[in-house]
Parts: sequence; structure tokens; C-alpha cells
Amino acid sequence: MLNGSIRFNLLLALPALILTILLVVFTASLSSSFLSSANLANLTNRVLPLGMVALGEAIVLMAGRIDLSVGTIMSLATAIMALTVSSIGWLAIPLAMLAGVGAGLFTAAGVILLRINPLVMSLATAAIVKGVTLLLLPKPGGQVSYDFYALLFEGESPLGVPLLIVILVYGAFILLAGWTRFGRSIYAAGSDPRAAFAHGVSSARVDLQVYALSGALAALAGVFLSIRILSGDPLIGDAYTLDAVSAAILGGIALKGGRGNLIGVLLAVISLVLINNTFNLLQLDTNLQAIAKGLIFVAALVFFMRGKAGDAD
Amino acid sequence: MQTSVQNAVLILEKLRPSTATLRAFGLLVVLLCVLFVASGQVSGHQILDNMRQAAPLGIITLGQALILMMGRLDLSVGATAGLANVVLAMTFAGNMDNMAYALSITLGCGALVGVANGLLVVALRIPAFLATLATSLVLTGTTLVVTGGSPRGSIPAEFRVITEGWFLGVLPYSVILWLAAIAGLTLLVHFTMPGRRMLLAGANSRAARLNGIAAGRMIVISFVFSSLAATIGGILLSAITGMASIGIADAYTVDSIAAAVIGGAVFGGGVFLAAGVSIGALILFFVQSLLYVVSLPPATRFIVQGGIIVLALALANIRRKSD
Amino acid sequence: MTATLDNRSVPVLEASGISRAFGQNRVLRDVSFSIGRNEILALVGENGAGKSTLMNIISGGLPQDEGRLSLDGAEYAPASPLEAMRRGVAIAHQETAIIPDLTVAENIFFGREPRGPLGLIRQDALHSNCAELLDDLGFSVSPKRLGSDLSAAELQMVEIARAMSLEPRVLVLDEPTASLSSKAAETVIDLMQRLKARGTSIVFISHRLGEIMDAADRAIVLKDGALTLDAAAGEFSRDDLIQAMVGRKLSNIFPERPSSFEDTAPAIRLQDAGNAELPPVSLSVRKGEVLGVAGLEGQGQHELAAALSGARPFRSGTVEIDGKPTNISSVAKAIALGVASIPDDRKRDGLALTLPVRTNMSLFAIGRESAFGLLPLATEKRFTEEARDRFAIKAASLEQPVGELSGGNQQKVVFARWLAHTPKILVLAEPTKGVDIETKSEIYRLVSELTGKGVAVILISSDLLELIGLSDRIVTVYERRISAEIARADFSEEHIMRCATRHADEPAEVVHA
Amino acid sequence: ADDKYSIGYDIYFGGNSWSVQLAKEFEAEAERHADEVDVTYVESELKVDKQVSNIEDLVTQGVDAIITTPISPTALIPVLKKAQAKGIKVILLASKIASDDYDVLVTVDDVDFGKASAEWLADALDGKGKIIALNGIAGISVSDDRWAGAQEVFSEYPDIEIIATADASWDYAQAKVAVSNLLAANPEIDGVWSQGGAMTLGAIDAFEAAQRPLVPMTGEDNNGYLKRWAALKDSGFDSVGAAKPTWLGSESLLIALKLLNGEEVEKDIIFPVPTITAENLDEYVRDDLSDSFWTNTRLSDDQVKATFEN
Ligand SMILES: Nc1ncnc2c1ncn2[C@@H]1O[C@H](COP(=O)(O)OP(=O)(O)OP(=O)(O)O)[C@@H](O)[C@H]1O
Ligand SMILES: Nc1ncnc2c1ncn2[C@@H]1O[C@H](COP(=O)(O)OP(=O)(O)OP(=O)(O)O)[C@@H](O)[C@H]1O
Ligand SMILES: [Mg+2]
Ligand SMILES: [Mg+2]
Repeated sequence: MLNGSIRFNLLLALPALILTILLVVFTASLSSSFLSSANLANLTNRVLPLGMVALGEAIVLMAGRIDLSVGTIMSLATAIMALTVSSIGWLAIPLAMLAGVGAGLFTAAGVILLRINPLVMSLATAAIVKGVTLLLLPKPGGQVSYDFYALLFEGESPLGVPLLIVILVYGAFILLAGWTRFGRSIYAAGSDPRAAFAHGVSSARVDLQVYALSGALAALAGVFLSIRILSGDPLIGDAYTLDAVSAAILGGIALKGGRGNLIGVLLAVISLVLINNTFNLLQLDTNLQAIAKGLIFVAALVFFMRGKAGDAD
Repeated sequence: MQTSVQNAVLILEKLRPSTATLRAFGLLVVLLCVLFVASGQVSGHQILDNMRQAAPLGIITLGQALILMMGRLDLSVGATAGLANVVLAMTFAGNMDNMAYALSITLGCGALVGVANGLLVVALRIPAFLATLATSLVLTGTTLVVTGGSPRGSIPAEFRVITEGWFLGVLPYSVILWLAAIAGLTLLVHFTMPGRRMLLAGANSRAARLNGIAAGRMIVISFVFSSLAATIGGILLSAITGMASIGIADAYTVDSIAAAVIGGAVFGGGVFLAAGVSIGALILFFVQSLLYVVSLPPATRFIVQGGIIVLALALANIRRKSD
Repeated sequence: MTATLDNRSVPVLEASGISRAFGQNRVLRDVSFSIGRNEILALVGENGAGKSTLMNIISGGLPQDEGRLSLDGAEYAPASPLEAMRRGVAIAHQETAIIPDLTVAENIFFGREPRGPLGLIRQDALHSNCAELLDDLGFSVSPKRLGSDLSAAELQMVEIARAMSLEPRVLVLDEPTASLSSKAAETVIDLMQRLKARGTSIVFISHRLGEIMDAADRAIVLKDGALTLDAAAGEFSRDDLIQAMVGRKLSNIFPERPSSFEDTAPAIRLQDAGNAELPPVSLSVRKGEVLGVAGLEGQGQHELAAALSGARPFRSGTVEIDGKPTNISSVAKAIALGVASIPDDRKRDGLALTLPVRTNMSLFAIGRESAFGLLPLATEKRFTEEARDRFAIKAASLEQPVGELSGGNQQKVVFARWLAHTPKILVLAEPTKGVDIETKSEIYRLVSELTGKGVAVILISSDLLELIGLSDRIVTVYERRISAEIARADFSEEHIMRCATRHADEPAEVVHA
Repeated sequence: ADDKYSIGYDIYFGGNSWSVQLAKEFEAEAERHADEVDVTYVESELKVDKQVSNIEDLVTQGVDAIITTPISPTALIPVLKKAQAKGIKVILLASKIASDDYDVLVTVDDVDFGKASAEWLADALDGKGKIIALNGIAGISVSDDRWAGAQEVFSEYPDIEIIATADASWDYAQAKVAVSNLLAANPEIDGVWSQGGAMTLGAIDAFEAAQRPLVPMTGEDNNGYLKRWAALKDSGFDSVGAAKPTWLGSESLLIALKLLNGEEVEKDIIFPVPTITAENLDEYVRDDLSDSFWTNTRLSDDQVKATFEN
């Protein structure tokens, strides 16, 4: 089962695993409330949005591309939710995801048809999505029905719906990435597009697929976020782009593509969420928190990027 | 002497604007016409006055274009310009006597940012866009921590002449500074050995090193140039606003990339068009004016900006393919 | 499938009147040939003659503009590589297509993985299937190794195994030996013979005429897209091949050079010079002499080149240039001392691919003449134009990005760079890798011209013929030490190979060459 | 330390001088009651989702009271419900939510803020004239509420004509550009209603650059603006400084303590808007202190100096 390249990729998740364990042990030993079921429930609730958006980003990175528009897509999804839930109910969710896919396809079209560098193309998409979001919802507001909240986040047990969603979605994508021909084609395209082409993998098709997936997952993250804040916010997602990239890199996904495992990404998401919780529970200086996050980001870069990145990037 | 004639011809040849520059210029002219039709008034003086206000973006874009020439990206220019704004106001403290001190500290901070970016890229081999992203995070965080959220000091009115004053009443000082930056960087990149070494180091640092070029050093220097350009942009911006605010320059990161790309900068590196990217900065600026004139909501600015980036790159790529 | 001699004459695959153009560039003109059953057909031609294009057409990678193909007498017009494979035609590409982050097994069975419930790939079955296949082919590569860990020879093996896993009737091998040392190349040739014995027809492209004389049952030659020779083994000589390729006689591509150096002083002398990667070596090269360095892959020759070029300087021992002790402490120092190096991987180590030919070529020429740090534009123009003409560099213009040039022309650009000022010592690593015979002979002529001016040359090459043809003296390296020094009188392929596969003090009998 | 109350304070933003001073006022008050309270600070950086997480963590820790400045009117509702269910006292500081899941709201009404400055301007113009209005950011409740209050007042004066409004984000530069344009287009402008001191500074500079005489303008209580006003006072410039006082921060702690000690406390504590006029300007303006400092404060000079160094 865990044979071949899968094993090599699993090893890349090790640092994220160690970091997660360290944080858990450290916080649990110093704060009695950390392991309370209410706190664990809070943590799974926070893992949910970041987990979804980081998953999409990780898949794009595995294919050797990058998507800097995921944060704005999240914002767009919260706006769509806030504006339409009251009139169309749960249909707002597929609508938001459709918008996310649309944004992803737009990026992919620029990358494939116009051969624009993925980094810039996704920046351009980000600008456009941000503009559209601000036109739809110029200020935080709107209303997302409390029913959704009750379904997802009510209750103080960590064994709730959010955990189920995280397990199902990550489980599906881990299988997809490691054990299907579709997953292989993503790794192949990210590893060496020319060689992949000779194996019958069209990098255009992979681009289309990964950007669409990343758009959909970012929108899903936005949906969860809007339910959590019971409203829409045109700028709320922006900060998530960086967190998503950090989580993917910390989780061992190689920026140049072809390497990494989604289990590592999930662990990295958990550790990013834990950092905030740890600082709050241990009543550490909040200024240090920003610095700690920055240091972890730089450390991840140093560990994972060192020597792997080519001369020009 | 014959060689000097020959040299002059070669220099002129090198100075001939590239098609990308001409394309950007054409776009600018079209834009000005639209602006004229929409607002019913466009005078030479007004254009110069807009250039005066576009100078910070223009100079920051020149730095970004240099990094793009090296096949890299600097995502910290906005944060660096913001840092310059905060540091300048703090060190100036509203007193013209502090000018030398304030300028040297501000430029020094800018240079340090460049060195840090360069070292992250060269010594730790972190891809430039991630390294500069990390730097911008650190800068934003540090600014917040140091100022506690409320930056201090102010820019004395006398200093604000550099953005408000006009040389002999015909040319704004900030435009002169901008033109000087264009000339200086053009000279460096196209007419000097260090510029040539920089170009080679950017294109293939490994090959450059194996051919005896101190590639790492050239890359660090280019990041210092970019950060200094961002700092100068931040200083000009400070002179316009007169005070320090947090996050005031954030938009410059994406704007500078957009302007450079519109002006013909190429992502793979190897191209440096100082005039083209400066026109790109002007285009962005006039687009904003246009949106203001036709009173579209501010959000459309983002859409137009994204659209222009895609359009400019699409045009450039389609042209290259058909060549 | 058993083959009888009679089957030979029956063609498996026939091509008639194939033409193909890329835009204005007519790459193939009315090419007709056939491949017999159990036949090794060699396809020869200069760079750009159209060999790969022709093979791509046969294997479904490209459509032809005109002409027809038939397989076993039936119409054959594959729309894709996949369809070609289904019909029994497989290709191992010139540039191996191994995905670095997947294992050997995953590469070989890419897209054809065994799958279980839910369509999930069965990793264990995949790797055991592959182990069987590799065993069957007699390759000793572990199916679980990553593509990025493989040596050039192993990559080529895996590429061939991938093609073979389709059990093709016609197997196309596009330059399988180009990046291999003689020893590894032999293994590939050996494999071809074994596959042939099993009933596979093979088309085999190579620039190494020795291999062709040894292995081919028949040879066809392309020149400028047209067929200029089609002959069975024994009916053509090496010279015939060259003439068909080049269009003129080029009987000796190695220039005549005087070989008496008794009186000249050494240009460079190493005495126990070494570093962390390189045990101490001692050698010396006289002015105007070519010292060949022969060895299997990875025996320390590239570490030696890196040390000489200043990239990874010597840390111990002494280095003398022109009799003066010195220290090649950096590349810049090496250049200042007159040590010029041409790297074996020109794309990675030699060129800035996105920059124009002009910029790449003028690197050193302008550095010397620059005043006040300004670029000497006139000098650059004069130098680059001269160099282009002198080396006959084919480029649309000097402003064309060097990455768009063909490999041979790229190599010439790297050479031309040094023309600006003649070096004292020239270190050449694989100077003719992937370069066609005419360009090769130009490069050899250039080397000879330089030695005539007193330049000492250290030539590292995996091409034995090149070493024998060009060197005045050859040292062999084995396990990072010099295992023998061979004088010109004793040059022979067998002797060099023997020396290159044993330690200096090992008795010769132990070795099986 | 068990006999102390534990209080969770959410610093909703650390990015402008007003929000910084608001938190400092609280901190200073907490220091004065150091023997009664233990404070846990969390920082929300103006991010709604972070604020939700932070409040959740405060609930987890089991603090006795939470003081927060809601960034969104809806986002905190569920978590504040949870907090109240656990018996935690919830004090909203300077900003409301769209439900009544809190114990006390302590604030100054932004509608009143708009009214106060509008009334002053109407008086200063004797009920007639052409004015322009400088708003913050359309859609932000502070900006909308203040403008609504002002419009209510102006609607009572038929002779006051609002000839233009501009959104200048409380920003000096944007206000200056906007006013310059408006000056060019309108030969007559008799008054400027502005929601923020920095914007008023921009307006003054625009008037001066256009060499137009200064007209009555409304402003805020920040020291930088007051200094400028004081300097221009003798040349006939008249203004008003309306305030949303930062001492609300200190007040929030006092109210929390009352609540925790079981005293009866009104649910919505809305303070009247303090205004600074030409008469009492000298009591507020502080030439020796930083421009950034807000003058309706309970901080000592030393504390102000420590917060805003010059
Ligand atoms: N991507 C490209 N864009 C433009 N021209 C190209 C490109 N690739 C190849 N060429 C042109 O095609 C010609 C031959 O290229 P090719 O790579 O086939 O060389 P080659 O015949 O294999 O030679 P060599 O053996 O020297 O590599 C070159 O002269 C080059 O100008
Ligand atoms: N995809 C392509 N587009 C345009 N031109 C091409 C393309 N592929 C090949 N060519 C042209 O066709 C010519 C023949 O190329 P081909 O690769 O068949 O040569 P070759 O004989 O295999 O050379 P080599 O010995 O270097 O492998 C080249 O000169 C190149 O310019
Ligand atoms: Mg070739
Ligand atoms: Mg070929």
C-alpha cells in the first residue's frame, strides 16, 4: 500500500507531524482547558476553513503551479452566501462553489491559452475577484441563516460535523492524490511536464483540473467561514492566501511540484491553528504570536526550499 | 575617431524604444484621449501634475522591473515603501533640521531590507517571491510592534516641496527625480559591465558563477536597488501625505507588478525597459483618474487592474508566438 | 515468437514517400524505407537531419504531410503514441521521459497501473510486476528507486524497459547511447541483440559510427531530410556513412597535429593536488599538448574539472602554472590565470538560455576592454560578429535567445566566448556531447588550432574515439585515482578500457573488460 | 490570585491611534485595579474570524467577563451566547451587535456624533449656505451612522445646501485631493462637515493651496487637529471637535467590575458626545504632546507620552 513514491512523499509530512505533536504536548501540559472537549471542538471548527483552502492550494502546488487568488475567492464565497442564502437557501453553497470554479478556470485559461506565468495570472485573478466581491458586497454584512451554524458549529463535542467533513474530504483527496491515475498525472505534471507529456499527460488538462479544484475548495472554505461569522465580508479571506501557501509548504509540498503528501498539509493546518490557540490559552504576549508565525514560515521555507529551488524561480 | 562614431550609432540603436514600450505608449495615448472625452479637459499641465503624483509608483516600478529582469519577483516593495513612510516621519519629527538624519536612516533601512531579501534568496536559496513575501510580513509586523499601531512624527512642510514644487514652474521635482531614475537604471543595465553581470547572474546564476561572476553578490545588489527604489517611492509618498500611516503603501506591490508587466517586463527575465514600465505606471494612474471621472465605484479599480495585466501579457505572449 | 532467417526479408513496417515540414522548414522529403523482421536498423544523420521527426511519425507522435505507412502489409496511420503502441510500435525518446519524482515501476507502468476496487492503484502489484519485467530484461535496477536517483545509463535502461513493457514488435530507440559511457553503451547494444533474438525489430539512432558498424543489420542515412543511403551490414563502410551524412568525404575528422613535446615546459603541473571530493592527483600537461582523461562515469573526472576551473578549488597539494606555484582559488582567479573551462552541461553550467546569443558570447571579450565599467559596445559588436562567422553559428540573429539554438550551435557559443583571449590551459568536458560529425570536426580543428598556439588542453570525454583521435597522452581514472598513463603509441580502445576498469596496482588478469 | 476576577479583553485592532489609545485606557484602568483583576489580552487585527476564535478561547479559559469591540454585527452572536450561558459577563465596547446577547453596551452613539457636529456647523452658518461633507468609508457603520445623524440635522435647515459629499476614508491625502477638486468646481463653499480630524486637516490644506479663505469646518478631538485649529484660531478659523472618547476603554472596566460585584447596571450605557469649541479649546489642546493623541482621555501625560512618543 504505502509503497513506492507514496512512501517518499509521506516522509515529507514528518516535520509537520513533529511540530503538531510538540504543540499539543506543550499546550496540554501547561493548560488544563486545552484538552477539554469544548476547546477541541473550537479547534476542529477552525481547522475546517483553513483546511479546505490549504488543500486546494496544495494540489495546485503539487502540479507545479501556484494560486494566489484563493483568499479572494473565499471572500467572494462569503459575499455570495451572505447575499443569496436568504432567498435561495442551501443552493447558495453550490452557487458559491460554482463561482470558485469559475475563478479557477479563469486563472487556468490565462495560464494555458495566454501562457501567462501562473503566479501573475493568479494575482490578476485575485484583483478581479476582489473587485467583483467589493461590487457585490462593498462592506461586511448580509445575513447567513443561523440554521447552517446550528448544523455545523453548534455543540461542544469535537466529534461533530466539521471533523466529519475534514476527514471525508481529506480522506478522499489523499486517496485521489496517491492512489489514482488522476493523482499520478498531477504529480507527474508537477515533477516534469515534458516527461509527463511523453507519458500522455497533458499539462493543460492538469492545470485546468487543479485550478478548478482549488477554486472550488477555496469557495467551500469561504462557505464555512461565512457560516461561522453568520455574514459576508469582502476582505476576510485575503489573509488566508498566505496561510494556505504556508500550510502547504510546512506540510512538505514542494513548491516546484511533484512532491508532498496531503496528510502533511492537514497536520500543518492543525499546527497553524494550534499556534493561535496556544498563545491565547497560555496568555502569551500577542505580539510574539505574529513573530512566532513568521518564524515558523521562514523556518519552513528554509527547511523545505533550501537547495530544491532552481536558480531562477 | 571612427569608433566613437560607431559607438554613438550603437548607443542610439540601444536607446531605440522597443515595440513593447511603443505599445504601452500607444495605450497611454488612447487612454488620455478617452480621459479627454470623458472629462472635457486635459492640459499638458494637468498631465505633468498627474505624473507628479504618479512618481512614487513610477520609481517603485523601476525597482520591480529590475528584479523582473533578474527573473525574480519582489513582493516586499509595498511594505518597504510603507516602512520608509513610517521611519521618515518618525526621524523627521516635523523638523527640517533633521533632514539629513531622517533621509539617511530611511534609506539605510531600505537598503537593509534589500540585503535581507538578497541573502534569503542567495544564501538560504529561498525562492524570491516567497522570501520577499516573508520579508513583507516581518516588516508589517515590526512596524506595528514598534509604533504600537500609531506611527509618530510628521514630514515638515518645507520638505514637501519635492512633490509639490515645480522646477522653474515647468517641471515638477518628483518628475525630475523619476526621469533621473529612468536614466540611471537604463545606463546601469544597458551600458555598464556591472549591469551586464547582473543580467547574467539573474538569468542563470550557476552559469554566471562558473564563468567567474560573483552571481550571489549581483543578486543581492539588485534586491538592494529594488528596496531603495521602494524606499524613495515611500519618501515621495510621505512628502505628498505629510504624515505616516500604516499600510498606506500596500497597494504598490501589485501595482508595481502590473505597471511593469504593462510596460513590457517579461516574467522569464532578461528584459529591462525603463521607459516602458514607467509608461505602465502612468497608465495605471490615469486609469484610476478615468474611473474617478466617470464615477465608477472604487471596486472597479481592481477589476480593471486585473484585466489590464491579463491583456498586456496576452498581447505580449501572442506577439511572441507569432514572431 | 521464433524467427527464421527467411523472415528477415519480409518487412514489418514500411514507409513510403514520407514528407514533413514545420512551417517553411522542410524537414523530411520523400523518405521511403522498411524495417525487416528481427532486424536492427540503424538510422544515421547529422543533427537536424530529421531522424527524430521521422521516428516520431512512425510512433504516432507527429502526423506526416505526405506519404504512407504500413504495418505487416496493412494500412498504418497512428493518430497518437497510444494507438501506435496498441499496434505494436513503441519508442524510447532521445531525451528520456522519466518522471523524477516517481519510482521506476511507476514510470514504466504510468497510465497502465494495475487497479483494485474503486479504481485505486495497487502499488504492491505495480512494483512486483515491474520487478518481473526488469528481471526478464536482465536489468538490475530496483523498481522502487525514484527517477531522480537514476544515473544516465539507468535512465536509458528504464526508458527502454518502458517501451519494452508494451511488448512491441517494432522498438524505436532514439539515441539511446548518446549520454552513456562506452561501457554503459555496450550494455544497451547487448540488450538490443537480446531483444532482437526474441523477435523484436529495432530502429536505432546513433551518432557513434562504431556502434553502428558493430550492431546494425542495415543502415539508412538521412541528409537534410532525404534518404542518401540504405544498405545492409557488410555493404557499407564507416566512410560511406560519413559521406552519405555530410555529402562529402570526411575520412579523418581528427586534424593532423605534431606530437613532439620533449622540449616544452609544462603549462600546468599538479602535485598531489586534491580536495574533499578528489583524492590527491599528480599530473602535468605541456604547452600545446592534449591530455585525454578517460574513465567510466563518475570516476572523478568531473571533480577534477571542477577543481581546475576554480569552482571547487584544490585544498591540498601544489598547482604550478608556467612553473610558478599558484592557487586556483575561484573561477575568477582561474580566468585571470588563463585557465578556461567548458562545462559538460552547457545548458545548466554554461549559458543563460533566455539571453541573446550576443550577450552570452561576449562575456569575456568585453570585460577586458571595458573602461570606467562601461560596456564597450563597438568591441562587443565586432567580436560577436567575427565569432559568429568564424564558428559558422547558425542563429536567426545575434539577438536570438541562445536557448532557441540547436545544441551544437549552443556549444559553439560557449567555445566562441573564449576566443576573445587565448587561454593558457583549456579544460574541456564532453565537448562534443550530442554534436554532429561536421560540427565535431570543426571543434577538433579548433582545438588543434589552439594547441598550435601553445595552449595546453585537458580533454575529458566518454567518447573513446575522440580521446584516441585528439589526445597526445591519455590518463585513465578509476575510483577517483589515476589508474594508468598511456602514451600515444599504446592507444587502443581495448587497452584504455582495461586501464579504466582497474586500480593502478591491480593485476590485469583480474579484469574482465 | 484566586480571589481576583479574570477578565478577557479583546484588542479589536491595533492599526490606528484611536484603537490603540482605546486599549491603553483600558490597560491603565486595569493597572489601577491590579489587586482586583487579572486580564488576558487577545488581539483580533480587525479580522472577524480571528475575533470569533479569540472570544472562543476566552470562553474556554473560563474568564469571568469578556470585553470586546465587535467588528461585525453578527459574527459574535453565537459565541457570546455561549459565553453568557456559562455565566460570563459580556461587555460590548464602542460597537454594537445585532442581538441582545450581551450584558452591557458602553459607547457613544455615532448618530449623536454626527448630530453634534452638524448642529454646530448649522449654527456657525446661521442656518444657510453651501456645504460639502467628508465621510469615512461608505458602508462602515461608524461612517454611515454619523452621516445619518448629520443629515437629520441639516434636513431641518432648508437654506443649507449640501453641494457635494466625498468618501475620503478618514485619510488626510484623500480628503485633500477630494476637496481640491470640489473647490475647483465650486466657486462658493461656505462650510465643511467632516467626520474626522485628519480629513479636516486635508480640507484646510486644500483651501490654503487654492488660496481660498477658510470657512467653518467640523473636526474631531485628536491633538494634531486641535493644534492646527489653535494656530489658525486668531486668523478667524472656527471649528468644533466632536469626540468618541477613548476613555470608553477605561469605563468598560469599571462597568465590568460593577457587574461582577453584583451591582445593578443599565444594559445600554450611551454617553453624550463631548464637544470641543473655541471657548474650551485651550483646555484640550496639548502642544507638548503627540499629534496622534486623542484629547478626551483619562490617561496621564506620562502614559500618553509612553504611547505616542512625540
Ligand atoms: N523553441 C524553438 N523556437 C525557435 N526555434 C527553435 C526552437 N527549437 C529549435 N529551434 C530551431 O530549430 C533548429 C534546430 O533545432 P534542434 O533542437 O532540432 O537542433 P538539432 O538539429 O537537434 O541540433 P543539435 O544536435 O545541435 O542539438 C535550430 O536552429 C533552432 O533555431
Ligand atoms: N516541433 C517542431 N517545430 C518546429 N521545427 C521542428 C520541430 N521538431 C523538429 N523541428 C525541426 O526539424 C528539424 C529536424 O529535427 P529532428 O529532431 O528530426 O532532427 P534529428 O535528426 O533528430 O537531430 P538530432 O541528431 O540532433 O537528434 C530540426 O532542424 C528542427 O528545426
Ligand atoms: Mg538535437
Ligand atoms: Mg533527434
